[in-house]
Amino acid sequence: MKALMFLGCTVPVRNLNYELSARKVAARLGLELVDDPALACCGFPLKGTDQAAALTVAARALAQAAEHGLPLVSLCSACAAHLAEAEHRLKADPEAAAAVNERLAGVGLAYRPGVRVTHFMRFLLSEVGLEAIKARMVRDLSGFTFAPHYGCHYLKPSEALEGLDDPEDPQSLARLIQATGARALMHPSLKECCGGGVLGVDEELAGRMAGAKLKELGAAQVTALALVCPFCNVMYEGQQKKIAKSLETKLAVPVVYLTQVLGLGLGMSPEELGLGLNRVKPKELLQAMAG
Amino acid sequence: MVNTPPSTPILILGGGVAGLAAAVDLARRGLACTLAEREPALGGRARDFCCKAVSACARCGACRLADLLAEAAARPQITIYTQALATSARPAEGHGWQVELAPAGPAAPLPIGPGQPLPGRVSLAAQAVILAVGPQPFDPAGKSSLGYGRVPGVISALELEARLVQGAWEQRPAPAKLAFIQCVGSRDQSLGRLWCSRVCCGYALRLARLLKASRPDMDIAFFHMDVQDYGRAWEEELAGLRREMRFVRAMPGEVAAGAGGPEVVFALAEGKQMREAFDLVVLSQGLGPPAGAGALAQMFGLARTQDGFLGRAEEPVAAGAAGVFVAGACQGPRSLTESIDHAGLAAAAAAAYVASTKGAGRG
Amino acid sequence: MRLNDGDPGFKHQVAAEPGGAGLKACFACAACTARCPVAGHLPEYDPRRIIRLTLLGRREEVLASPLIWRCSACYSCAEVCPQQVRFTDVLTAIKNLAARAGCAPPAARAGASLLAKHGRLLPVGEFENEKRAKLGLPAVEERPQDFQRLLGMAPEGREPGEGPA
Amino acid sequence: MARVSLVWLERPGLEGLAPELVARAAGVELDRGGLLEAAVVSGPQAAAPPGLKGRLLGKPVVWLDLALEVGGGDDALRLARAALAVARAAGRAALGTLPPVYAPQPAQNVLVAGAGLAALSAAQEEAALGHPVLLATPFDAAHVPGQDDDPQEVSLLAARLPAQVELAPGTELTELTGAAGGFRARLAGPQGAGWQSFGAVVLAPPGQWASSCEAPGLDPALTQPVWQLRVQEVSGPPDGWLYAAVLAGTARPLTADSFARALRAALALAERPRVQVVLLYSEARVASDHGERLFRQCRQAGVLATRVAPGGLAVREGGRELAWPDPLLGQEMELAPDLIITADQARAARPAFLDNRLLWPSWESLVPDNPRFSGGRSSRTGLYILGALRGTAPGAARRVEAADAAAEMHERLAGKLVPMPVVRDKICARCLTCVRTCPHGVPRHVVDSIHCAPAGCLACGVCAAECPAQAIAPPGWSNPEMFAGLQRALALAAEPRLVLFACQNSALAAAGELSAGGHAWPAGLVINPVVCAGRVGEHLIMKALELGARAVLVAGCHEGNCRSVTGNLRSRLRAGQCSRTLGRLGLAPESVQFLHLASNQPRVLAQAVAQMAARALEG
Repeated sequence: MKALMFLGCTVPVRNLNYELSARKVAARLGLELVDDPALACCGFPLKGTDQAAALTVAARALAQAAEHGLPLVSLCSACAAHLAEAEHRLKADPEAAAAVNERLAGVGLAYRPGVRVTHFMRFLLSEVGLEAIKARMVRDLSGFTFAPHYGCHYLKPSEALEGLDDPEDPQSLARLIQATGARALMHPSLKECCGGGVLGVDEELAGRMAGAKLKELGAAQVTALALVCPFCNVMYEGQQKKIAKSLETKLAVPVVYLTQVLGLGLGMSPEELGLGLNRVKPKELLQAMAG
Repeated sequence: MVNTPPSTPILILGGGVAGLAAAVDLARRGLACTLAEREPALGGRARDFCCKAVSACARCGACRLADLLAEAAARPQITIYTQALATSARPAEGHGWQVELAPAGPAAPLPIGPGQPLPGRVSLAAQAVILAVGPQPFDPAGKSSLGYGRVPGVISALELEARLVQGAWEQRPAPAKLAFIQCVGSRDQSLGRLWCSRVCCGYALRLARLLKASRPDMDIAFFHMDVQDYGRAWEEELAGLRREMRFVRAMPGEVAAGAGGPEVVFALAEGKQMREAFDLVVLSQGLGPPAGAGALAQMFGLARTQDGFLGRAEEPVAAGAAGVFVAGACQGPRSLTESIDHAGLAAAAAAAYVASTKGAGRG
Repeated sequence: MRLNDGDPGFKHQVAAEPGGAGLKACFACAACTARCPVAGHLPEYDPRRIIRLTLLGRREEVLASPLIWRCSACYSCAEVCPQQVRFTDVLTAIKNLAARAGCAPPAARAGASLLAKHGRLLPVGEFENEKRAKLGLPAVEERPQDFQRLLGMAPEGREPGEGPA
Repeated sequence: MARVSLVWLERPGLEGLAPELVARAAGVELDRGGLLEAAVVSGPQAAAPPGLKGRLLGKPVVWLDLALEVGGGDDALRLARAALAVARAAGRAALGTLPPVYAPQPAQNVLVAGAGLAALSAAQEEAALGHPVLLATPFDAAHVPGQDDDPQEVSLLAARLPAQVELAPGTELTELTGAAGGFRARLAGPQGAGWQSFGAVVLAPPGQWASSCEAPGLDPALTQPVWQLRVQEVSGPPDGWLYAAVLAGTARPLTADSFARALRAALALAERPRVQVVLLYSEARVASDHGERLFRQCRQAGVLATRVAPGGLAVREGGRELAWPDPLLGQEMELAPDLIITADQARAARPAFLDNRLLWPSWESLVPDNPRFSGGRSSRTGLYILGALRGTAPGAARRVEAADAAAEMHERLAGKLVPMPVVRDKICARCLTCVRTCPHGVPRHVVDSIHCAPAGCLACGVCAAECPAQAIAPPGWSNPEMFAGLQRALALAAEPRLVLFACQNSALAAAGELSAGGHAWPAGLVINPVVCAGRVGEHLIMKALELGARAVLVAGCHEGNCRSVTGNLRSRLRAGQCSRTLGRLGLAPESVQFLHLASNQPRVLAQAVAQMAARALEG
């Protein structure tokens, strides 16, 4: 199965370990990810001030995917949701599509409905399948506990996304963790918002939002928090120290990407998966892998 | 195997309170009818309802089932088949309907109450048909955020009633803290159910009052948007209920599993977020069109209301096909007493139809 | 609060924006507020209240409020609303109106200027691509011209004719 | 096949009626000497064949002493059926006389007094069942609708009135009393006034809008009730908005249909140019047909739906300004409306004669809010009250009531047999206790004696229980017959003997369910079915104790659920008095108890009986 890789803005600059591990996992599972350097920004950051612009930028990406004739696969939950929502809206509203196409004509592109947009994890599950992934596992991670974090846009807005998970009772990420033999911690805040959406306007508020979950996990004794979105990573890993300081508490919640967990299960080394780049290191895991 | 009377003036599908009331009403008018019930026992949902009286009758109407059963059994004009399912229907020559009935499932070991199991496949000619197949309560799992089916301690109101009927709390202690959540599957555009189910407010509050009577210190919270009226002295009763339990005017955003029982997440009027644990959270499910509404509508060529119930909203009992009438809550949400009364009008209309077509088209 | 002082046209204006039409369906059940992760950490942020003020026609109060920019766009409210108000979308409509009225905070406007400048939110240069190359990752590019042309923006992110930011 | 066996059927008056025939009609097996589960025995116990008594011990059994007045044939079949129903229900029971005395009534005509949808529907339904109907309308013609009726629907019904309906235009019903065979009504029309007799009466005066008085002190120049609103004349100023306040249940919540009417007005106003509608309400009563849809349509059209706590609305500035606290925003809201629309409820004026305390204690007792009195029924059998007078919503609900009333009325009037109490004139002291206490208005005092209106009688027996002279025998239930039945039953029962008087509307059904489920009753229990707990007077309770019962439990319907309105309450009162009397005599007062019960509360009954048995064993 082939797909067009949509990296977005953050992943290729800040989350190389995520990108690296995802690409490795995809290759191991027989998925071909095609790159197009022209792909950039999904348009989400424009939405608050100018939806029409945000929609146009999203349509640009959709039009590019249409030219490749491939589904668009994103590592970022926000990009995936925004692009899927744009597709959902444009498909249902031919007038909006016509308006967008008028603008796209200026850059030599045209939007046509029917582009499949999906998150990388959802893509793994729908194309490879949980059973097949399980069958490819070579390293048993039992003894480790990962806290899956679904966040917002991996699940919502649900009507624009593939109906893989019940947004109220999501299971997919936990199943992927369990496929490696590890335990998935079903914690109360697994579908909470990380606060990344308000980081720009109210850093303190965003910190409180992320801090609540970090405190909860700090008490839960997990191997690591497992993420599938660079925005969540900004909050839970990037801001962890800052948050600990502002909350006047000590926090050391290791953070990994779920692709890294899968990669370990598939037999790859921590180096291959960029685990060295993780800032709050999952020491327990790294020690076990080294030993 | 057809060794039963091949024709009946009026065939009633559904032996709940509405079907029984229609049969009794027809018998009072001196008309013979055949009542076909899918289950082994007559009575429908009302069979599972307990008496809600505390110091006085709560006017729930559940006791009227016993009256109807006794009367239906005693009236010679009424032929009753249980475990009988209508499988197809076609307009008979001239007027009326030819309806095929088939046994629904293997025969129950013992007949329960009046009626006999359908002896086999029966093709019945009826001059008129009354559909009284009842409503379908909403499956609360369809409102995922409220945790039904996955959060321990979240049950439906009908399940609570079943516990009461079985006397579950006579053996073990009743919950000390309980929440009712209203409008589950009602007044909900996101579920495509944009109607008020009418009966759930009165139903839940009567259940709550009954619980409170058995355990006066029980802390009951009633999450709702608007309390619908129920009967003539309702405002006075409501004033009393408001003193006995907490009325919270908010729809919870979530019911989540918690260490001390299911936790209801809601907002106070001034916007403050609350998270409160209860021993038991009861979801008051709304009433929807009968499960087989589509099949029945197709079978008889019926009209359906905007909300998918059988018949037409503007005509109280006409079903949109000649000689077919609807009775009770399959036409729209109704209480037990309302269903019983409504069946009376359906019976009157069916009787008038049969009288008006007498001699026309037959033979 | 005097209702006669409100602007009854405001709600219609919000409803006319893409995604804003759900606004008027609200019957104030507060499921959105109950579920909002921001409201949990910032009690004065109350989606139901924002809808209410909008319906009451408090145009200036709503558009100038810093609270409307506190939404994290997580869609929790939209998922639980029984009336399909889709508050996230309604608020987007309101924010767009606020931005047009010049009420958007700098952080909210930053996206457009970065896009016009770099074609992406985070600039990439040689340093980034070297790092990527070391890990065997393909190079990424900045193509701001596409976005400038597409959105009719000047290279610095200002719309043509707009004064200096 | 029923699990009850008909063991023996021998009775004078049933000659020529083969037991097999009765058995088949009743749907039971005839006893062939095998195992018995339950039995109906016809004929005096003394004449029972040898060995039967032994076989009956501990089995549900009904002794039938069929009264001689019974005509045989169909009646006998019906009685046998009724007896079997009791046998099935009563479980372990032994009892004497069951059926009431029947007196045939000729078919009679019906008076429908009123106009509008309810009256026309009732006239039509009743006529369709073949009864002559006199439709007495205060108007000149039948097709005059009430304010709350759909005029088209009314004129359609009026045009289709069958020939059996005689129209009396310009005629008012001014007085109504019970009479032998039904009712006497005084009608005042163009030809003068006079009394006429009717088998049944329907009261359905047309509904009028009555303003629910949303808030006192509103400026009348700004204010209109919903039904007066002419929406086409409303539009806002060219440069601004017209504010219209729709008050829908601000003083006290409305019924759903009134709320829907207010919503329709709000929607129509909102669709007018430049009109801002503010809908003020305390509860959105959306339980009418499509009420929720309408409510949403209103909001979509721009109506500001605003909650006000009941009584929270203040009127200021000479009725031109409204103010209320808003809990959501935490501040006081103010509105100076250009137009105020107030909601209405449909009501009909109650005729003065309905307040006749001699005929019925109160309006509430005449039309009780009781599930057994739905569908137009009143506590006076044969008197039906429909439509706005009853508080029913306009439209379909009124037709529903009319149809229900017609079917029940038909059965009473179509030559069916109806029960009839017998007053022994020589013993009667004319104390009028029966006139005052009969819940159905049957006994009447006419020229120094008591006369009964049989169409109204339900055989509940309240009169017999109350009569201090014991001069009244309700149909088939005279005190001596009851005593004899008890005596027979208690003679068969083991020690300690216990008596349960079981109301057939509640306790009897509950007992039946328990028996069917194999419940083990105390060995000495005698279940004595009664039509209504109201039948169980002091003398009956004391007789049971006198005959050897250690304890008596009277089980009747819950308050507000009695088919005889207050039969259960009277019974409770009597049981209490017996209990106190026992106490005064130095006997255990707790040996007489009363239990409120519903037919679907078998466990409550089982518990109460078990407690009674335990107490009896202790004592």
